[in-house]
Amino acid sequence: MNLSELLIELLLMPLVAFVIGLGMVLMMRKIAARLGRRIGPPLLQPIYDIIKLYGKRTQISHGLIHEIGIIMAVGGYVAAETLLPVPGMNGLADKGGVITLAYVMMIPSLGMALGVGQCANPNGSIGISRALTAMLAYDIPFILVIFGAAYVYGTTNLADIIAIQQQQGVSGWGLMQMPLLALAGMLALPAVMGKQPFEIYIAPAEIATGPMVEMSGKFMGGLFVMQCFQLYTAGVLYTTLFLGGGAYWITFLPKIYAVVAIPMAAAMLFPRYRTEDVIRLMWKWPVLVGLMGLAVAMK
Amino acid sequence: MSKLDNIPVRHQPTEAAGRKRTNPLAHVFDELVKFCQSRSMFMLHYCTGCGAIELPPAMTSRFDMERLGIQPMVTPRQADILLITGYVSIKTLKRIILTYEQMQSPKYVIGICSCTVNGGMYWQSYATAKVLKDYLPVDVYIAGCMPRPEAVISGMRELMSDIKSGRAQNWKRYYENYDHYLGNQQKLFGEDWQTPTDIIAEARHYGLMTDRTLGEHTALLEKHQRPLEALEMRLSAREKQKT
Amino acid sequence: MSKDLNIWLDDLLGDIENIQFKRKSSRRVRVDVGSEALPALLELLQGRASYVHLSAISCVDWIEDEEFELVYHVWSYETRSLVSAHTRIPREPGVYLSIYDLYQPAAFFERDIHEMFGVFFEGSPDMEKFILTEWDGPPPMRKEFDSEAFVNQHFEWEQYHPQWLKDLEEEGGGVTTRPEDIRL
Amino acid sequence: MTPLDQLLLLSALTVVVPLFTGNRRITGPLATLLYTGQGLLLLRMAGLGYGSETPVSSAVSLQVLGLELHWRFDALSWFFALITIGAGLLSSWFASGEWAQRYRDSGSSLRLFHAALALNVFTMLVLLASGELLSLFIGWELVSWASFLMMSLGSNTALRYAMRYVTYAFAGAMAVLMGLVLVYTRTGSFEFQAFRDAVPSMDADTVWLLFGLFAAGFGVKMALLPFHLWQAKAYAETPGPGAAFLGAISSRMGLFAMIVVLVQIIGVARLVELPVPFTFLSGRDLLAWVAVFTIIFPTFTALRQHDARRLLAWHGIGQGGYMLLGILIADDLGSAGGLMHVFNHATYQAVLFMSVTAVIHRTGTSDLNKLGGLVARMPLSFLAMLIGIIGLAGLPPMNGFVSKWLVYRALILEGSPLLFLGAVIGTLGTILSVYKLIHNTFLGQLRLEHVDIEEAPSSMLWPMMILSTVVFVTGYFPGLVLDWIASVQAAVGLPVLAHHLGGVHIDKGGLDMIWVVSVLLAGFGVGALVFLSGNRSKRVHQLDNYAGGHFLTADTRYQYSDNFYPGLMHLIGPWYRKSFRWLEGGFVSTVDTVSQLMQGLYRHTHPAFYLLAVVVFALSWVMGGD
Amino acid sequence: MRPENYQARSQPPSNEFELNFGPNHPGIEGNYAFRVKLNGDQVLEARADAGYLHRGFEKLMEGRLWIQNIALVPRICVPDPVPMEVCYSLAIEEIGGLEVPERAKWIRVMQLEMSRLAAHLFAFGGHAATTGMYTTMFWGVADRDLILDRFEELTGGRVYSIYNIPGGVRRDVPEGFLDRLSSLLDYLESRLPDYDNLFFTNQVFVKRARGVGAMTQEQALKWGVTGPNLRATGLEFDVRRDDPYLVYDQLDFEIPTESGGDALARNLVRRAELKQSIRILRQVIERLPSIEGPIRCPIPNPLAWNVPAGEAYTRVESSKGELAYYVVSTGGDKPYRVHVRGPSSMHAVQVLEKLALGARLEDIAQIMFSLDACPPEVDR
Repeated sequence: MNLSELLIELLLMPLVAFVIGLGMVLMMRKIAARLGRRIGPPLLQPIYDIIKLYGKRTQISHGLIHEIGIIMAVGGYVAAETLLPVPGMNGLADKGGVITLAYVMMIPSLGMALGVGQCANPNGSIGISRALTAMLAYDIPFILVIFGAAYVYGTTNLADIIAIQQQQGVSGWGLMQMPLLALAGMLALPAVMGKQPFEIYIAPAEIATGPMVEMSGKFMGGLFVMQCFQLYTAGVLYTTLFLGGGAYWITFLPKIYAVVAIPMAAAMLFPRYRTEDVIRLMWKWPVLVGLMGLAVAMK
Repeated sequence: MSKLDNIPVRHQPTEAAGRKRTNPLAHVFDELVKFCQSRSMFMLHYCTGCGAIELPPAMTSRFDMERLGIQPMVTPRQADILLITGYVSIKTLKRIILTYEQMQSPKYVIGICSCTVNGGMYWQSYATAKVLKDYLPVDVYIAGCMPRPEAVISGMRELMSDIKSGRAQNWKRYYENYDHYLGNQQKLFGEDWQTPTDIIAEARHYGLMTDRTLGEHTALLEKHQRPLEALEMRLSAREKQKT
Repeated sequence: MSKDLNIWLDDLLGDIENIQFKRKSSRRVRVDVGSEALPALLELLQGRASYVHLSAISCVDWIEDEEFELVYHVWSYETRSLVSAHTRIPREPGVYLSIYDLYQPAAFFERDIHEMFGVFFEGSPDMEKFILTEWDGPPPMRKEFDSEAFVNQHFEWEQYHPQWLKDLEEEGGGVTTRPEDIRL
Repeated sequence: MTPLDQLLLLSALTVVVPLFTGNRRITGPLATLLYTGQGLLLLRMAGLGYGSETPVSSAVSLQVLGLELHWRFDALSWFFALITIGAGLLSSWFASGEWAQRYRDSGSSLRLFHAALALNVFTMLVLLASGELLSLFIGWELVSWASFLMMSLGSNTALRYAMRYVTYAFAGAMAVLMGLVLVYTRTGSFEFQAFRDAVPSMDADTVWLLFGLFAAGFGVKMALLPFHLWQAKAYAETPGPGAAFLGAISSRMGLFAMIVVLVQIIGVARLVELPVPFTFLSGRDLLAWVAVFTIIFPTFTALRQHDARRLLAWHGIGQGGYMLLGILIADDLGSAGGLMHVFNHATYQAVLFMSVTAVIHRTGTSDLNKLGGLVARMPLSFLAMLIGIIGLAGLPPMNGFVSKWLVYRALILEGSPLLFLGAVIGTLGTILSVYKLIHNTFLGQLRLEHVDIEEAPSSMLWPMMILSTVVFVTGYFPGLVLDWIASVQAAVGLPVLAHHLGGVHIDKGGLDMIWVVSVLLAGFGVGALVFLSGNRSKRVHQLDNYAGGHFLTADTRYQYSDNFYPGLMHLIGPWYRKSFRWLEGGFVSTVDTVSQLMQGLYRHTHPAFYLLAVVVFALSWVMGGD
Repeated sequence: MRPENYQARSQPPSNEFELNFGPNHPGIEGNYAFRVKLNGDQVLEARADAGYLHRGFEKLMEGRLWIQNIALVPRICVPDPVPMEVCYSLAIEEIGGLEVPERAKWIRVMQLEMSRLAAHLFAFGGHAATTGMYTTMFWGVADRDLILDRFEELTGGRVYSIYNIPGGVRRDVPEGFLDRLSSLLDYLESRLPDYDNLFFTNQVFVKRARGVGAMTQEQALKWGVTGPNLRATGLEFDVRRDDPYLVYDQLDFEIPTESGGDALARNLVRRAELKQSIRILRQVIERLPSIEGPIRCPIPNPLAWNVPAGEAYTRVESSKGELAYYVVSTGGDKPYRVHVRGPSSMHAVQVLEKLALGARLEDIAQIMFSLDACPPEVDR
């Protein structure tokens, strides 16, 4: 592949991710609405929200780090998307691999944490403290699952992982090869996406929406954009590891939407856990299942 | 208190506010933003009075305001709409003004319930402020005690069409006539009334100053207060001495 | 059962001097007691007759008598009856004893009365302002404070007199007879 | 004289010069200059770092009791010496400006500080240059005493912990000495080569014994679990630049010795063959698990600290585990990761200590509950700390990520999920605690008493900025460091890592940091474009803030700092209290008793002790010179 | 706020920080504030701050006619306005010696219980929302709306009905109303298992709410706790049964209790009371058609009505607890003094402050909502 093609891919991948992510946000809100016996927002609501937020006339900032934080939050995900292969586009999959991806995905959290910290609002800091604790909770099963997948496939290159799975059709999917690890990943997924019952870090009734407390206008818009990427990344990563990735968009899209929809549907039926219960839960079941899965997979 | 007649009712673009935009794309872009603003309204979760009891029904399963893109938001930073749901006691009015100033423009105020117009049934109460629009520019009033969810939603829709057509520009009046509003606030709360938000600096920053922004009341404010300047980053003490 | 207890209560209250005692119904007893004897009475009611629940303390400003009337409503979960103990204290200086040691809910009511009427309760845990923290005027519930005059002095009204209202007035609509003119 | 001799001589000169210049202002710059000279001399041996096989030996050798002591530099020594001299150079630069003035004004002896720093560098160089086991031991002892001297410059607390360290170090030295005796009885020589030749013929018990003795002895200096309790507080209380130096490199001497003995001589392959009785583990696994617990426990202890320096010092212990873990994997990726982490850790740990010291210099405290919001006043120190914590947490684009990536990748290739998990838990814990560090110092509400403070002086900023640049550049182009690592691997006898400027290329998922960092920076650029597409923002005062619709006032403390991770502590707090504390308590009381005894002994004699050591060494140097 | 508040003063060099719950905060019910000092997530000090809804009702009532005040009183507690009207009317009836017709009493009971249903649905919907369970809130508020429809049919007003007047009620029950009410009750009853599954037996919620804001019965009695909150500590007390008014002594209903005294127990008591209210309403629906007669006793021209001198202390059981009015008349056309004793004046101030002490940040909102405190009752 020559450089210009690669550059085009690198430009396209975040854009595609953003558009798909918008759809996921819409789907999430629709699911919540249907469960609450409501109609829910119109089709283009996520993009209305984002444009409106960026179109605000006055916006307050608490300082340079507040701004840089948001830039890091969005930019980190933009970079992460180029490491995630999608049908027809491998991007930088062979340059970093899944470990790098897992760590690049922490950059937005760090950026947001810095930005929120600058706001000098304890509500935000508490939110970040909870978010980081939750990250500690869910990243352990998540990393375990990544380890298992990388070990079983014998590579950390996501493009290779997809190729290996697709050689054997559906029976070659990670889901079939290592069902326990896939289950552990699915258990950790709601926490990765930060949805109930694992969303104590934004708990409005306790800390008035935590990290978002001082975010206005384009700052808030940045977080909305980040949410699109977050859902997309979680969905695509899971699909890539366990559902055979996608050769064609037509099969790939249903898969990633389904992966995101399952935790969403469950999320609206639960209140939030306390922070320590999040850790307890995450360190118990997904880790246990994941370790069992590893034991089976590594034999 | 200066009479309301002195204040333009609808917004008339001033020189500072109405920058001429020659680029036709910019016009399209402005229209797009206006459209999105009308279709995505975040309202502040602040139950200032008893009218707030009709908001949950309007938001939840039966009337579902999310259909219209209206969502509750928690902090003033994120919100576009400030709903004044009923009477405002003086203690609450201070918080409402604080909250309004913390909101980001374009922002809209909806006075729900009759009490916001003229004190309502608490007209003889020593503890409630009577005419809300003396203190804040109100975009839409929704009458009733309390208005039904349908009325709330129809009021919202009216605001939506006002935003779409660009008529809902009352937030600019607050910057442009800050002296007038501040005067009314000072009359009620005392002359040393001050909020943490520096409205004058903000008006200057965004080019919303008019000759009515500053006046005797703001002079009083500047005399009493040291405006809260942002903590800008600085590398050495020399810059400090410069400022 | 509760009947017996009520009789017993009647006896008990009858024994104490200086109080007037009136049974209004099977569950309501009114007691009038001097201000110096009230704490003792409440202590007796709580300790001997299980009146453990202080329902409310009401204050009435009898401006013509230059007195505040304090009414302590206490309820017994056992006898299922409510004793309202009335006492009067002089309006000036308006100081009385707190019964917080007997009834913890008194703290709220006493604080409230202090705020609204300016009666100071000695021994109450917290006499700071609560509801009227941003109010500089006199205690508003006193009869001499005229809320309407205060409002007319401090607020202006939105002038709202549209044509339809004027038409209605011309037709003689609305309430034209003033209430005081048609007293029965 | 060989370059090595010149280097050592200059280094010794650096010790002596501050003794003469004393408390004058010139001391610091002069020492810095001398370190620069040392660095230049080291660069004369740069061939070692780029694949030259022949070690540079010293012209000096000593005959003691019929044993020949000699010194030489190979790639491993050169690599460590580079870090040592670099850390010494920047620490002394850092300590030469306003800091020195303040230090002197507070009644402390600048002369002693610079002498101690130089002595540390010198003894470390001697240790690194050791050519056989006996000189290794002598170097080892000298380093111990030198770092003790440095630690004892601090407060009384530091002295107490330094005493504890001395106790440990003494026990460790005893263990090493026993190991030496054992080796000598078996081989009749202290030469590395003789030892290496003898290892295959030794029975498992002997190797076990040697392994245990050396690992425990050197583990003390590295603060491996369970010998870690002295380090954090002792380092934390050392005067700022000294802490930066010690934190950066001092405890890595233990790793150096361990590499020499366990990897270079005994060989990891031999360790794998040593079974731990009644378990599935081998000797190597045992040590690897010790390394993993050394990662986890100190990291989570750091999480509970509310003093910035102690927090960092605890992390210093934890990071040592990654190095050992990487080296024990002993394949090309893992050992490269471990070795590279030595360099990386030294760079970011020094930055972090310097940044904290700058904050202390301006505010007078490192108590995380008494700081906050300093980014508006000390933005460059903030930047330094930010780069440092990203490195420490091991996130891209800083260099800490590369070394950790190598370790992780090796663990995946090897198939050790539990070690991998332990390493990841450590990383996550690090992220938590470094955020607390930067949040409580630089973010949040600026306290009233700090409104008028200024940025750190340029003498402090320069070293911080240089180190930050190193942290970033070696993260962007890890090949720069990997070149040296490859030479070290070749010298030590490990498989050599095939690498390029951007990282490593493996068929099954490599790493190219140039691409990753570039795309990350491009992502930030896109993020910035997206951000700038909104209308411009206006800065507001920190009191213009959401407080539930309430007015914030200046006398309200609106900063979340203490007990930063309560949710986590509700869960793991009891563990600290019960098992961990109990273990620690038991250990500490034993050690304290011993150190009380030793303190009684040394209180009268410890100045004499190091003098004695120095004199003995100097004499032997002079005598051997002819 | 005064400028001096923004000038530099000393800042406490401590590990504590302050957090304001409210007035603009979703963790607080209505316009009320709660200021807490915390270390980590532990509450060290909690202070209630009221007055945001203060309108001076008691002062206003002294300046208005007896009958005008009927329109004023329901505003004192927005989520549960009917008991206010009834209690005030009862007081006037007692002072004026009015004999309320039997039918009016039954209608009032019906209205009170409908209001209780609506208030409870709102209360635990709100509590669910504080724990992030928005679905329950959506359902609860939507189902409450159906009750409001019936109110609208009966009284003409959705929230404030202003339907009770001294001496009875304003108008009779519309035709077919009871059938529609009955089918509404059927619907609500069919929804209860859904609520149980979604919320009351949801293990995540149970885990969150158990042990939160727990008080013993002794504490509850000492602090003046009433209503469902008192019953959640195990004391079987209800004004409706133990100090009966209207026709509650002719009705058959139970008083549910729980022993935990915590947020969970308080919610379960409310959940059980839904069932009891439905039961009472069914009895009313059964009995009401058979009770003939007027719906109010004749009163003089309300615009010039001098209620005889006297005083009365009337109590009713509102959905929040014991609600009482102390009304004094000197024989004029306006009350001389009206004192409102709202149940929340205890719950939202002292009890909340005490329960919050030592609690965790996560639980403050839960404690407030589980006490079902209604700030306007405090502020009046």
